[in-house]
Amino acid sequence: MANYFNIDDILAEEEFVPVVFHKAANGVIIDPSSETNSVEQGAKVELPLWLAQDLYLRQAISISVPACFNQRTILGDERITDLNDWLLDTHKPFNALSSEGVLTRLEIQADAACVDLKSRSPYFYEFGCKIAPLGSLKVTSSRIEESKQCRIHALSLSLGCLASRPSKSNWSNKIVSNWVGDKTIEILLLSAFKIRYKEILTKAYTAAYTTASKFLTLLTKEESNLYEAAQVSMSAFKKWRMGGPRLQRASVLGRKRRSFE
Amino acid sequence: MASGAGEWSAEQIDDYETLISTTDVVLLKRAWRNEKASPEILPFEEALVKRAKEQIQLMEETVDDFAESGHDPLIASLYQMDLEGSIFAEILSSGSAAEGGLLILPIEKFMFHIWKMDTYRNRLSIEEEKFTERTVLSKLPDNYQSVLKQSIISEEDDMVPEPQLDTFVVAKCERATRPLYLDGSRQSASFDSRQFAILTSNKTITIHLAGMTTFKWCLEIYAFCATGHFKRN
Amino acid sequence: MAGQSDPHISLFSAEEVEFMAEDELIEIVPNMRMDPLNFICGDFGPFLPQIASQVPLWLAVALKKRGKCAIRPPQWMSVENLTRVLEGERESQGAFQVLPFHYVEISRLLFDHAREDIPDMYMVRSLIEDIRDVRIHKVETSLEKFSGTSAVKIPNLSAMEVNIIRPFVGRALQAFYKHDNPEKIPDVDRASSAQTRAANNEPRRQLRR
Amino acid sequence: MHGRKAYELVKEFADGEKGHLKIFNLLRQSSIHAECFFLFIVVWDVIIQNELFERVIEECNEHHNALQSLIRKMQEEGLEVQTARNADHYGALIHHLSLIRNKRCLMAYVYNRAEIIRELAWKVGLLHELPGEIQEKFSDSEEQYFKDHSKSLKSYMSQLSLDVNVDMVPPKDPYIKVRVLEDLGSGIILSDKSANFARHSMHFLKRTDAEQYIARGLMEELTG
Repeated sequence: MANYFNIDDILAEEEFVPVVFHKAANGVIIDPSSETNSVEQGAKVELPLWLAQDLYLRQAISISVPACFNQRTILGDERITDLNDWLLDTHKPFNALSSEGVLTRLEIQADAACVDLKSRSPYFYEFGCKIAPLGSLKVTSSRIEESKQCRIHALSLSLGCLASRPSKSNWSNKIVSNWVGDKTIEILLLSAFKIRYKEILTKAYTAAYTTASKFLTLLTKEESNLYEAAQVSMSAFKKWRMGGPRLQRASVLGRKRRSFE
Repeated sequence: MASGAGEWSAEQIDDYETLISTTDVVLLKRAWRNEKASPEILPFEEALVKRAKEQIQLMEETVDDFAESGHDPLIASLYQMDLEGSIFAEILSSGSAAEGGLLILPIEKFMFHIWKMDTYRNRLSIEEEKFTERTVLSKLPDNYQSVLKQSIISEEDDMVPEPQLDTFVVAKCERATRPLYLDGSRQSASFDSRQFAILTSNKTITIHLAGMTTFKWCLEIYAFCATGHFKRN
Repeated sequence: MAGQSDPHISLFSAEEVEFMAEDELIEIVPNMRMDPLNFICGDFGPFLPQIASQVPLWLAVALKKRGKCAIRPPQWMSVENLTRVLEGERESQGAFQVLPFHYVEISRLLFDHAREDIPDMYMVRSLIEDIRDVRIHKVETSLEKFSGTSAVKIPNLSAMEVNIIRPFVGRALQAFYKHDNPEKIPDVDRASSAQTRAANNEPRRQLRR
Repeated sequence: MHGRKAYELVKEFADGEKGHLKIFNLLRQSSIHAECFFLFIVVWDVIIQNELFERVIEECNEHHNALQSLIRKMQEEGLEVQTARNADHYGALIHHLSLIRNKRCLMAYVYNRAEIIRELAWKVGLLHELPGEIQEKFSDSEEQYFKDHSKSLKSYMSQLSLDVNVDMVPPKDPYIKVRVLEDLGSGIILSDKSANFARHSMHFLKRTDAEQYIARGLMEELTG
């Protein structure tokens, strides 16, 4: 895992996803509505992505689109109730949608720059990127057959049973999950980013901090990183232009001195 | 318009670059810039650093002589400045700048990765291993104590962070290239020495190693669409 | 994006950019006699009174500070040339005028240390500041056109300008790269990028599959 | 919910950093020395969550126990543990995944703190003792790590035969003007001069000599 130690990656995987259990599970307390230490088949629960992801790949649950990817408000247009319907409105097969068909309409939604994505999810893009591919996976119903075919990497008796997870390539065409549509989230992420990117750029280089600060509270983690990247290099340049001492006290040592002076 | 200020022709700049790149200090600074701008650890320019170190030592002796012999203080201080500039360049390029360890950080950051490749197993990584061992791993259940695998059923070393090479860098070609096929594109592009590009770094590294580019500043920015498939984690 | 948690890592500080600029050669007119200097970074001199000589900027500034020379401002730093450059910058939205790669740093060092050697110093300084502001604003405008799916070309950027935008551009491209989905998202910026290319007189390169 | 404590631990770390990013960013550019300020704050504020940390470790063992007892139950029922996919299997799976998640959070927490410690060692450990206030934020093994790391850095530096006292900012004129901020008296002998460094006195010193006093806040550089 390339990002094993990455704090943001870890936090992004703590975002919750609505799931339905297709299998019962014993000895776990993850269903608040259950009175026993177990989850029933058919139970509807919210799970953190790190758990949902793996259970989904093992076909123990199905996943629905998390609320934060509700398209309507993200694109700043209350009239759009469902991006999927809206896209289909163009009466064209999905793959044949022309650029004008989808994107011009998306780009009109300039208000998207003012949507508070952060409160939806501070890791909106990262979360979206992680969850989007799950939607396009095709899951077969003949799961039992398949897991027999899978190699079992039983390195110890106590853990070996957990190792078998069907590889994606084995899955055939039948969709089990109630996923909204293959590329909806991807389109949404890119559209939102395109619109908001320009706003970030303008605010970072030109706006005074006071006008920008309100805007900043609407930004997701990645967006504010982007803002800071621009801001930091610009203010560094301005500072250099002003001149001043090049050598300074190492502040790690400085704080204390100041406190008793 | 551009021709109005045209005393800086491409050829002149190139000639000038060649002229100025003859000294080791310039080469050192270039090595430093490249190292810092590249997401990957570039080959250590050992011969260059060694040569520069020798020159610096000689110069240090000269400067000391000046001080002792009561030489013209003006000349002494000028040599001192040359020396300090060179030392700074040397420190930067030998990857050990005090500067936030910025240059040493990539090495440490991707230590596990490197270690896995069995290239630079050094003391620092042993320390780090001991540290995580002491604080976390030894306290976990048996099957979960590996520093490389999340648990013993992991098929591969799934805890090893890898440097993210799939990122963008600003690059400049040192001389014109033959047409290059970028990112599996069927169409090719060639670069001349005045063109600069932002490329995904794995491609840039390839070009770099082929001796055609140096990571450098850019006068012109090309942003090439990164084609190829986006790798999801 | 993940894995790029430190946006600063590829950033050079302004002081470092200045350090690089100090290697640029500049002409001085010494007022004293001095033997050649055989530096690690090259050989300079001999220095004779009133005889112009090329030295690196750092050496020029050091000699100037000690009252040993006058610095000859480079040709491009004339009011005439800078006025023309400024006009050019204002006229063409897409293109950048040709200026020395380190013009920002060189001019600052000279303003700090050799003001009396620059004819019309105040005029020159305000021209350069205007040019710099116009250019930086133009960089921003061209970045706005970015969509990650087309080639954006900003010719003749200077070292300091590149350094200012580098962290942002790198991250933004990374994000576009990540979210871009070539099969499903057609290139809506095709029109605008074609314009950019035309403006730069550059044959179109289709780099995408 | 499973893994929640581990999440809190990582969040602690992230917030400590994030809360001060502004200050860090502003200062970072002013000089490289100023980065210490950032490090200082992070270490200062992120008091090691010993209790939370231990709690997550405990949880790991609880998950492991639960996992083992579910597997034992399957074995007692005569099921083929490798292939059976009953409710006990999925329960065990969830415990396994939770354990792995906890491990990742713990490792990331420690790893990222180690990075700060390494930077501290690099910035400060080579030249000075760490202030006690910072040191007491370390756990025992972090303190050990800091010491080990400073030591190997020093030996690394000496292998490269580099003087770690040289400046971190690109050099300018070898001489700079300074003002003394605290009475240093005449006990200090610099490489080319000795003088009475009384408080508020001004001197023209070699930059390399002055640097360490500036870094320690005993002198300040004067410009213009």
